Amino acid sequence: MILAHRTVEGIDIVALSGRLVMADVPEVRRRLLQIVEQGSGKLVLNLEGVGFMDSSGLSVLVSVLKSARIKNGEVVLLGLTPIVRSLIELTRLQQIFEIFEDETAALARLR
Amino acid sequence: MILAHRTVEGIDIVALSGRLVMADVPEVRRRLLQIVEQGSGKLVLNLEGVGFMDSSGLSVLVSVLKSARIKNGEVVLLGLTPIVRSLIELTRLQQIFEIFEDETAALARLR
Amino acid sequence: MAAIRTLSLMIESRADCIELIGGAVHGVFDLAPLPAGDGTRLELAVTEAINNVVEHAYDNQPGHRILVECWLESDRFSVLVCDEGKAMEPLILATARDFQTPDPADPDTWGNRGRGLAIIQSCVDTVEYASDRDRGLNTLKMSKRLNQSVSGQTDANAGQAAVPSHRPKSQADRHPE
Amino acid sequence: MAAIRTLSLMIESRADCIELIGGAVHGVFDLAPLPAGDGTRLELAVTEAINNVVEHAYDNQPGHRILVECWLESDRFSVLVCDEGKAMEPLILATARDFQTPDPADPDTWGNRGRGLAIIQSCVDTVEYASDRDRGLNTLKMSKRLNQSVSGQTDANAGQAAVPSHRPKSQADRHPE
Ligand SMILES: Nc1ncnc2c1ncn2[C@@H]1O[C@H](COP(=O)(O)OP(=O)(O)O)[C@@H](O)[C@H]1O
Ligand SMILES: Nc1ncnc2c1ncn2[C@@H]1O[C@H](COP(=O)(O)OP(=O)(O)O)[C@@H](O)[C@H]1O
Repeated sequence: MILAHRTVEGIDIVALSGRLVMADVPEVRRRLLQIVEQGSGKLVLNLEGVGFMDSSGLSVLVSVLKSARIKNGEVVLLGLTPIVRSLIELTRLQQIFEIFEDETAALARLR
Repeated sequence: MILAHRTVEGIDIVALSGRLVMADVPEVRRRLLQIVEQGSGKLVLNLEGVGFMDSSGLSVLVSVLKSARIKNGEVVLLGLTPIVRSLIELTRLQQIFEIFEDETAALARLR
Repeated sequence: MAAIRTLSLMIESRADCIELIGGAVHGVFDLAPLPAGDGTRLELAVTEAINNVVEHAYDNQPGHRILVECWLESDRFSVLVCDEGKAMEPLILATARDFQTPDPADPDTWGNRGRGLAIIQSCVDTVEYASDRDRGLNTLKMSKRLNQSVSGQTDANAGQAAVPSHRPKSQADRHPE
Repeated sequence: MAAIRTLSLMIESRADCIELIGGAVHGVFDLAPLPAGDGTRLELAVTEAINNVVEHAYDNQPGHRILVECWLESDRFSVLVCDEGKAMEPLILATARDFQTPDPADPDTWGNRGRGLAIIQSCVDTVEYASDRDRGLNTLKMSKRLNQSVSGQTDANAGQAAVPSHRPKSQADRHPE
């Protein structure tokens, strides 16, 4: 799992790539929570490069959203691959996450 | 392993597709030898659809060539995938098989 | 009438080993010319099943065995995940599809858990669980129908002996029930 | 410093089961983002090794076990193919690369055999063979260097217990030596 972080106008953008499975969860959760804590709480998670994810990966997304909301922030998802999209739809997490295809639209939502 | 056979001006054209491994060898060898025996002995083997082959598959190619030569025929290969090409080059079988990219050229060689 | 083909796999109960089984099962599934997404969904089901074994049956303790069997038939692909740990409560599997829809207004409903079994059920056609208390062996069996054949194509291997088994013997000391 | 990860696999000695191991090893290899062709070449090496076990160690008899272990380290992928059958003669492996170049004019040089070990050697970086006569176990070990890491990324599983082994016990009755 590779994690690339940049900031645009106070909004954190993190691109994950590789596989997000149980073995990766402690490290990825820790790093994302740290970014939310140290930043504005506004986060775009780019999942375009995530070729495989399981339910433990979903739990990371939910934790990060909870911690962002606590500081009145927001987390939006960008670029779901087919397996990640079906995971999210099956578990109905599109109810709590806004999903974008395009970074500009995702950033506009958080501005 | 799927085997599709047609005849053009007395030349047999057989397209193999799938995997050609030890478990498939008895059946594929039997059917190809039968085609050589019943036909002119001129055979184009189209391997474009062969995604995987091992050395037992190579031994089928050699058997078929031998039996074609006995009746003054010829076997040429068409459309090698990367793994089949590296198998043939490693075992230097390009010394005994002519290899074509294009069916028209392969047929012209046998006419 | 091709015989059933069996592949047995084993890993240690460690989170970082789980994907070895997922990758292997995906690779076996890919031998057949089936839609690419299907292999990933089977990998997901198997991954969730093994996550559960590591977390719940073995309480995240390394050093235990996780055994997996793949059974390939002409019209069906089955995967059995076996553990020698704590058994799953009866009824959990039967009620797994009824998980809570998250309410955007109420973070308490977003939950971090309880999705694994529902995901498994959505990725395969049948899911069964059995616990053999005498042998101390629990087995989750997942099965997926195939549209095309993945069985061997020749008759060269008809009439085989039974497949040798490496299922574990009962290890009562590892089985708290 | 990730621990080594081990996947153990087993099939029966049947030609139609060989590809299950090849597909599984390919699938494990594909977990890492490496060039696609590499997985196919590793699958080829493993397939040739198991073809040899089925044909030579077990004389095409079903009902015997073929055990395979994949060892994943950060910079290396190793595959061990183990059998309990007839051992390979010493020196065969050492001379395997010297196979005959076919002469177009002489069909007797075209050969149908003797290519498997040379193919294995060209697909992996190291090949070793060992025969443990006391245990009746022969092992061909193939190893491929990796350019990128395929090991686990977190430290969550550091300090594991030893990987449990399901290597067969010696079965002298199956071992004619
Ligand atoms: N293999 C297993 N062994 C024992 N208990 C299990 C197993 N799988 C699931 N369970 C039980 O079923 C519950 C629901 O599992 P699941 O739907 O996968 O969600 P989660 O693992 O996130 O709790 C678990 O919390 C656990 O109590
Ligand atoms: N696993 C094995 N067990 C016993 N003998 C073997 C094994 N692998 C290879 N051999 C011996 O080495 C020879 C060369 O093997 P190989 O290069 O694979 O070609 P082939 O299998 O076509 O003969 C075989 O003919 C056999 O005598």
